[in-house]
Amino acid sequence: MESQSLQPSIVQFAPLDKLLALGRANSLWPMTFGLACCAIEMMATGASRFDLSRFGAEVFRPSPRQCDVMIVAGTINHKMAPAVKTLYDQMPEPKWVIAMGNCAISGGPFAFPGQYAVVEGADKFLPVDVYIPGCPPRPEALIEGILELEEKITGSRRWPRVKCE
Amino acid sequence: MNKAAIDNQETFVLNLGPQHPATHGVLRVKLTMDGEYIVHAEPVLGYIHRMHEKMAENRTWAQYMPNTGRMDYLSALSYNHGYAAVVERAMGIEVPERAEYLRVITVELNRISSHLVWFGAFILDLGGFTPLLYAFDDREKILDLLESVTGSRLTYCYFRFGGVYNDIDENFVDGTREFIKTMRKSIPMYHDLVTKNIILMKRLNDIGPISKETIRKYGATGPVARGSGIDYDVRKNEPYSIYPEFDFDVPVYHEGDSMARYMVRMDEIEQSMRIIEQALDKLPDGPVMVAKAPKIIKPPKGDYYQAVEAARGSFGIRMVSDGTNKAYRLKLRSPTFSNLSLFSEACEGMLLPDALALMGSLDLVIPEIDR
Amino acid sequence: MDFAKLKEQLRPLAILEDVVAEETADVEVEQEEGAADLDAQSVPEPQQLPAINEVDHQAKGFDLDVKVEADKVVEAAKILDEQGFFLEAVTGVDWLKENQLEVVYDYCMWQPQCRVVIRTRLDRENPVIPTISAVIPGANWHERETHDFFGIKFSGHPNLIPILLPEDSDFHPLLKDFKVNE
Amino acid sequence: MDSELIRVIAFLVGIIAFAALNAAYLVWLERKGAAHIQRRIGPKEVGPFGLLQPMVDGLKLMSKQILIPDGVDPILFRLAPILAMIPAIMSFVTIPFSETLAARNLNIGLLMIFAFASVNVLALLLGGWASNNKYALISAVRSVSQNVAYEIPMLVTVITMVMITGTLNLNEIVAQQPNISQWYIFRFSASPLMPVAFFILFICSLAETNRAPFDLGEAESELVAGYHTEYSSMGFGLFFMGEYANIVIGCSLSVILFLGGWQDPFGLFPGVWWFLIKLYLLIFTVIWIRWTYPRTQIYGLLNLSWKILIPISMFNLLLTAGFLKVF
Repeated sequence: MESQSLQPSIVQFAPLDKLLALGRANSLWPMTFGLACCAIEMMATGASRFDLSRFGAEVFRPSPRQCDVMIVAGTINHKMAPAVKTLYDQMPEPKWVIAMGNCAISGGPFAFPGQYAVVEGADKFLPVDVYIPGCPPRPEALIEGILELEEKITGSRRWPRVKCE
Repeated sequence: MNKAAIDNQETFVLNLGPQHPATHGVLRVKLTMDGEYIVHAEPVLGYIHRMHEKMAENRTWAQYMPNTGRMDYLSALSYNHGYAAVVERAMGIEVPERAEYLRVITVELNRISSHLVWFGAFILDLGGFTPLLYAFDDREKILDLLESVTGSRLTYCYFRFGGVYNDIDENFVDGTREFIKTMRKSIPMYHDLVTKNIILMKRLNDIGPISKETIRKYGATGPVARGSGIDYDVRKNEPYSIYPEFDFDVPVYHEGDSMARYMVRMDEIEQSMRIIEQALDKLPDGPVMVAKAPKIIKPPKGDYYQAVEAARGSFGIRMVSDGTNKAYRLKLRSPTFSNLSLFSEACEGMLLPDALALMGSLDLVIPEIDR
Repeated sequence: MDFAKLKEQLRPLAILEDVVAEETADVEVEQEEGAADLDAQSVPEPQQLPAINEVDHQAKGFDLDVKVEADKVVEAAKILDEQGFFLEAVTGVDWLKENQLEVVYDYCMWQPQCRVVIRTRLDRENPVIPTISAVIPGANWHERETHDFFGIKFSGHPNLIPILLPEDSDFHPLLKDFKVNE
Repeated sequence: MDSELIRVIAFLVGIIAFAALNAAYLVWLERKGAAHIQRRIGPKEVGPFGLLQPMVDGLKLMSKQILIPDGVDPILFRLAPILAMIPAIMSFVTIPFSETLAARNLNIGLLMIFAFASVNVLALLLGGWASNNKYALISAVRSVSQNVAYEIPMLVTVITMVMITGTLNLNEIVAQQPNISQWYIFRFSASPLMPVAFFILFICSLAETNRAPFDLGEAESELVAGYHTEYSSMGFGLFFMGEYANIVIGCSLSVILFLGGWQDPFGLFPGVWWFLIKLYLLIFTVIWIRWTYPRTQIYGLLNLSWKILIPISMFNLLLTAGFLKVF
């Protein structure tokens, strides 16, 4: 294969892309969609002490048409999975999925040999972008997850990473 | 009602949920509506069925303890308590006094936090957003206290067969007293902001009345029953742990409407604080775990029952043991399962927003219904 | 509520069983001296007694344990409903070894506190039992749940469709011989 | 002629920019205000004090996929958001921001605002109807009944005001209130019920713009997102902007009719800043009310209009007519 040099195009789309990415990253509207225990921690994250709104992500929209990110907060079972899939399909592009808590990652404590009800992980049928472990994860962890998603969208991290002690 | 309307096909079916802001999770209600009036409502459950009862047969008695904290995640400690108590009853384990006190204190703190979440979410159903955040702000203080003792924020697993997992730290007692002081200031604020609000009164007074007989026929318990004039609280009627040692009232309202259920819960916060204060005053020294705790839990054959008063009503555990290290059968009688079953009857002929107010006043936690 | 009267009402419904558990039999004899001669008349064989046992609440958590035949549960429900009991739960227990399914009804009364357990055994191959949801509407959901978990058919039930399991499910997970077919 | 054309274009651009920016920053104000009412901080990481938050939100909304679900009426579905936004912007044409700062000083300014305001309800109806969604439909029906109910007391109150002022020209109405004692809200010589009339107008403009506690149309906990449940991207954005533009129009009207518009309370330095200060104070009150009260119920809402507000405003009309005749 001979190498081919591309002429730089007259209109540069990369900066626009970057701008759009910046816009999207800083305005992640989650869906009002709680499945189980993690939903309470999701609410706590939006509440006064942890205040998710600092990052512009507190606009919980009840309609999937107006959401950017779906936080799968809880256990998905076989009865619920089609509904979750529908909700995901109803969201307009670009869209992201955060799997919050062990249940959404792998089925968590409810996955055991011979179980009959639980889908072992949201990634069985959804393209998950960020995993937040914990049972349930603390609100700080959810905020970190959202920052992680922002990093994934923009390619760079704005806020310093917290070091483990 | 309105059989004619159904036959004339003037009705339509509205599918509320499983993802709907007012169902607090993944409850689905199939509503047959005549305009905005509900002709028939049929709750559809099971969207978060998590096999708790099956897991009890697959895990050892001790391994199952964390599950109890994940059924009703808002008042997890009551469920811990019920499970620990039924196994202790079967094994005949005596719990040290200090452990009993710690159990009562933490359970009651948990009850307050559960009622606070309910309070916020209920007003959110009615369209007021701010009280939710005030309630969560106060709740965070409880979570701090409970976290310092139990190590987790929400799904506690603090109780053990024969006591509790560890002792409180030195700041707990003062912190709890401090919290009660601030909570005593917050409650009048809640009443000023919410209870005395004319819009709220119009939304709740005489809305969704449930008669005593309906309550009994459907086996509803807890604040729902107490809002309909039934003076039933497991802590009083079938005392367990050390509740008989405390002086507290069971708030009962006779109207049976959404307002009565609201007031019952608000009063219960105050009563729980009274219990906590008395328990802190009397808190004895001593071990928090029974000295000769059995290493292997193998309850003797037979079946046992234990009911506790959880934040949502009477939570019962029927356990059938075959003398091995796993349960043969563990039936979890969840209060909201029964409480919700009367919804279908109670909401007939109501407007949609009123029915949602009624549903909110039942205080549903869906994973607890589905188990 | 009159506890002794309730026992008399429930006594005809109870099945006769051989007295095996010595401890419960002791309790029975101690607390039922008044009814002893009545027993002697109605029960021809002395070792067979109606399976209606008073239970130590402190040790077991309930007060009265009644074993009945499957077709008597509706009658028992009527008696208890009239007395002012409410239904706590309906559930099943799978006794695989005996090839039987047990259905357990937990009744409770608010004031004075009293818990009555009605239990009945069904054949595991053909578990059919009449519904009590006509007497106690709250039993509707509990029976549906028991049907979900154990496959016990409640004849006459108005709406016996899966409640907790998916609508199209045909398995009964709490049976002891249940296996997930992948 | 030329300069007139340029003036019109300049004002049009200015008004659209004002309406859009204003809507964007009202969202910021709303989020910040709500946050501080709720013991939070609110947006703060995107730009200083989160001031760039509305910008990134707008950028994101504009770059999202526009979903036209199956089964919707394709023309009406697309038309509805435009209908929500355009009349609101058009109404800005006659608002006198100051003595000279107005796109058009129309003689029938007041009438025109109400003419355009009544188009707004059509947008909600179309949006709800075309969405092919039951929640949206219920919401549309609610919104229409609510708007019809509240237009009556509002118009009756405005007729009362027109009788007193004798003009439909907004600029002239403002000119009649040079200082605080002559603001119409305190003009007891015209009618002793003037403050009541102001409150009726204010309540009605809350209801007309579907704001809490009268936000039955988009009642989140009941109807998911109401008439814009199915709208994504800028369709939703336009509904949103239209709502905020309508709040501005409603509050401007209250300011112009009752609070002396661009006039200084002390008659010293009239100007556009006074208008804006009064306007934003009123808007802040609207936000404050939203985050304090729970939602009313549909019958309570309609009863309030038909049984309380309409009789009072009618009585006020008669009383004012009598006062005008006698004095």
